[in-house]
This record gives sequence, C-alpha cells and structure tokens, in this order.
Amino acid sequence: VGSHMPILQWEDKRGLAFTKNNLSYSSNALVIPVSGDYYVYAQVTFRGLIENSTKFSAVTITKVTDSYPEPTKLLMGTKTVSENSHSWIQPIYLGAVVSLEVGDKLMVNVSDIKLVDYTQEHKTFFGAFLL
Amino acid sequence: VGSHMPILQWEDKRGLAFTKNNLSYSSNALVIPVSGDYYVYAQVTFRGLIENSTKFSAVTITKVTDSYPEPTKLLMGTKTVSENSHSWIQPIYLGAVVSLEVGDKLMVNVSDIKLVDYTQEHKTFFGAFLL
Amino acid sequence: VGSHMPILQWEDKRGLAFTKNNLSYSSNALVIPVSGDYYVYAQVTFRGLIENSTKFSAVTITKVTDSYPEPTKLLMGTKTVSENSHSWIQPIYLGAVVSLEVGDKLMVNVSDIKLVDYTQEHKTFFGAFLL
Amino acid sequence: VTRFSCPAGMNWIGTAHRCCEPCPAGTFVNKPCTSPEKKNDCRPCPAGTFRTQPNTLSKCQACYECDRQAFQSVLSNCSAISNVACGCEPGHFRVCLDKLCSEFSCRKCQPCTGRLIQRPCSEAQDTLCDSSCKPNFYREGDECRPCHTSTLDTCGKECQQVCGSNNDQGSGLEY
Repeated sequence: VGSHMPILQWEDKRGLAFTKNNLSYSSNALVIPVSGDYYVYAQVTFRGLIENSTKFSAVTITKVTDSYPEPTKLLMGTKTVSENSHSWIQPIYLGAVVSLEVGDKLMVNVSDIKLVDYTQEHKTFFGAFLL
Repeated sequence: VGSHMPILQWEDKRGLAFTKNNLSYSSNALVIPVSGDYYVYAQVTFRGLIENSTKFSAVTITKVTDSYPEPTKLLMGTKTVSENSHSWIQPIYLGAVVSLEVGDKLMVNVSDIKLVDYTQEHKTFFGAFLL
Repeated sequence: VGSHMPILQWEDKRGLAFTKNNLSYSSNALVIPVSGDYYVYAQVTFRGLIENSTKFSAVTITKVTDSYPEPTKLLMGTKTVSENSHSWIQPIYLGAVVSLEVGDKLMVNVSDIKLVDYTQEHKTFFGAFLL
Repeated sequence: VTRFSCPAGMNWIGTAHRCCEPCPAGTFVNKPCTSPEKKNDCRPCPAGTFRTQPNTLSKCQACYECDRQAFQSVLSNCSAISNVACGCEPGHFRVCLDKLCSEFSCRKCQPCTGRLIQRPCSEAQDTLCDSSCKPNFYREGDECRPCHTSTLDTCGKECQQVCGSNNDQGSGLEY
C-alpha cells in the first residue's frame, strides 16, 4: 500500500517554499484547513546510477483522514528506468483536483528515498491550492 | 488527426471521481457548462511488454465544438519507449489553461488503448476547473 | 545557472495562444501585472536523433525581477535520454504555485534549443494564472 | 431561441446569443451576425493560421511547422484553408511512431553498397537491397566489397570464389 512507501519531508519556509491561508505543514504533511476541492500537485526528481539496478521509480500523493484508518492513494506516477548509460535522472509530476475535508493530511510517498534528488528546491516540490 | 486516436472512457462518480458546478460527463467527454478559461489536465499511465515492440505512447486532450466540424487538439504528450527489460511503464501528464465555450466537449485520446493502465484510479485521471 | 540556458520564444496571439487580465508577453517573458500567488506551468516536448548522442534534456522556468540582479530558477525538469532506436521524443511538464511581484518576468529555458519540438502548438506550451 | 435549437446550417454563437450562418473555410468570425438573417463579419485567417471548414469561431488554428532539423520537408505549405503537410527530405524515408503515422521521423535510406536495388527508397519505406552482391563484389560479413579493393592476402575463400578468376584477368570492373 502506498502508505508503506517512505514519506518525504519538506521545507515549508525557506527559499521558494511558503504556506498561507491556514494551509499548514506538520509531521511531513500538508494539513487541510477548510473542506473543499483542491488542486494538489507534486514533482519528485529521481536519479540513480545504473549499477544500482533499481529499474523503477514511483511517487504517490496520499491522504490520511480521521474518518478512515488507512491512507488513501490520491495520485500516483510510476515509471521504469531504461537508461543504460552511467547514470539516469527523471522527474515525475502529478497534479489533479481532489475533494478534501478539514483536517485531512496530504503526504508524498516514494518508492525509494535514496533515489530522490532533494538537492535543489526547484526539482522536487509539493503543493496544493483551494479552487 | 488526434480524433482518429481511440477515445478513453472515464468513471465520473465512484471512488475519487466526481463532477460538480454543472461540469458534466457524457459520451466519453466533459461538457463545458459556461464559457471561460479552464485549467484542463489529464494523466494516462501507459504500460507494455517489450516483445509487443510498441515503441511509442501518446495522449491528447481534444476539443469538439458545435462551431467547427473537426476536433481540435488542445494538448499532447508523446513519448518513445526505450526500455529493453521485460516490461515498461510510464505516465504522461498534461495540463494547461484553454479558452472554452459553453457546450464544448473535452475528450482524451491515446495512441493505443491496449497500453493504457486503467486498473487504478490514481494512475490515470482527467479533469478541468474554471479559473 | 538556468539563466545561461537558451530562452524559448513563444507565440502569444495566434491559434490556442492568448494572454488576458493584463498578463502580457514581451521579450520572451510573461510579465506579472499584479503581485500574488500564481500557478505557473510549461511543457516542452524534446525530440532528437540517436546519432546526435545528446543524452539529456532539461527545461527550467526562471524568474527575473528588478529586486535581484540574477535570475531565479523556480521549477526544473531534467531527464536523461535512454532510447536506442533511431529517434526519441519526450515531453517534460512542470507546474507549481509561486509567489510573484508585479513586474516580475517569467521565462522558459531549455538545455538545447535544437532538441525542442516547436512544430505543433499543443506539444510545447507555457502559461500562468493568478490564484 | 436556445443554444440547442439552431436551424440546420446555422450555429449558436454564445457571445451574440443567437444563431448565425458559419463563415466560410479560410475565414473566422470577426463580428457575429446581428440577426440570423444577416451575415457575420468574416475575416480571412491571418498569415500562419488556417480553417479547413466553415465555422463560427473567433480565431483560426495555428499552422503546424515541418521539423526541418529532423529531415522533414514541406509537401504543401500552410494556406488559409489547409494546414502544412510534411514529408521526408530526399534520401530519407518515414519511420512511423504510431499507427496513423501522424507522428513520424525521417530516416536516411540505406545505400545498398555493392548490391542491386530491389526496390528504391520512397517516402514510405527504406530501399530494399538485393541479398546477393553485385558482380565483382564479394561478401564480407554483412557487406559487399569490390574485388579491386582486395589483395591476395586479404582475399578469403568467399572473395576468391568471386574475385579469384577476375584477379587473374585483372578486370575488377565496377558499375
């Protein structure tokens, strides 16, 4: 289940990062301040060395809600790696409108945290806005 | 023309799917209820086996309107397949703002319907919202 | 720095292209008319021939502002090319919310302009809207 | 009159809230008709745009361009009523990426060095070379090599069978 995939941690204040309109960030999750339809998006840049032979990368945006004990996968991007040169890099972008309730938490899970390029804020990012 | 590419059918009620604000779904198309600028988006996850040797996948968001007898390609994502391992999987995401008229219909076409991963709602999705 | 990567030029009137609400296009840049949070997005379709052996494509959305002499990379998508057949094609989509000031300019830079598929308006596009 | 009840041959124009006749192909609606009996103010599609059909649209479609850097060539230019049509430059053929061949790349035709051409290269397919080598050419792996390039110590069994007799007479003609 997506939820067992490692959860990414995010910077929410420094650089390009910000939160406002009571959309807050805590414990690796965006916390929904008011019920409604949100456009939720994330991009994760994955990169690796061929010899690590990891041939697959996946990113999932997951919802955790008080009204249900299990996380719900909202969006998922999965891609096999096909490069055969020394190293590879590939971004996976996800974005869609989802209906959320006040208090719902949004998290980003990845298939393998070691493959995530977290070095530059413009390569890996996560956000949401109320419609 | 994009329109000869197979058109995907969608679930509009069950699970994460929903329609509201009179944006309705009928005959494989989202029907625009009021003229304006919309952010239109879709993700299609394609997957295949290498021996099927299909080396290409494409997704198009197309508009059909009463004011013109031919469909118009609005957005297109095209990607060659390069994996040489047993199987491959790759998502193509598209999203942009387009000007639409009341009654316009939006559809999603794909290069080969047999390659579409329709098994999980969070992998292949389609939507629009009025700005 | 992204700013040294070639800057793409865009069509802002003909076909599907349009600008409104004072968001204007000049000197290869979208000019921000009012301060606020914008969803900024771009897709660039890259394509090439294998013998050209360019094994990498990247797209960056960059901000230039009067308040700082250097461009700021807002979003970046980078992908290695892995195809080994005759030719390859791949889109890179980017989109996120960024805080912008009136007068800020947004541009799209690419790793290699010769790899950009500019032939059809629905394959390579760039836009922004105020939340 | 509502959007759904325009008489045949007329389209609903939302901005005008009425039915109007379409503008001809190659033009667009600059100003909608002021009444169904009247004509729209239709204007020609600006350069670089087109409409292949009669329409009640306020803009024309942007012409595609041919991918010159990828050896595509223009079969017919974009006009007010038709999009550009692209093919492959001479010496190249189409490699279709999808079933409709709406997406294709242009690949260099194979030269058939030292072989007869069974079927010349065309827009749609590569040259078909004869499987056997031309006279005075001998097979070396996948290639056909001219006899005159061989020397006694490089001329293997296959080469001797083909070029051996020629080498005696020293002809080694090539055409």
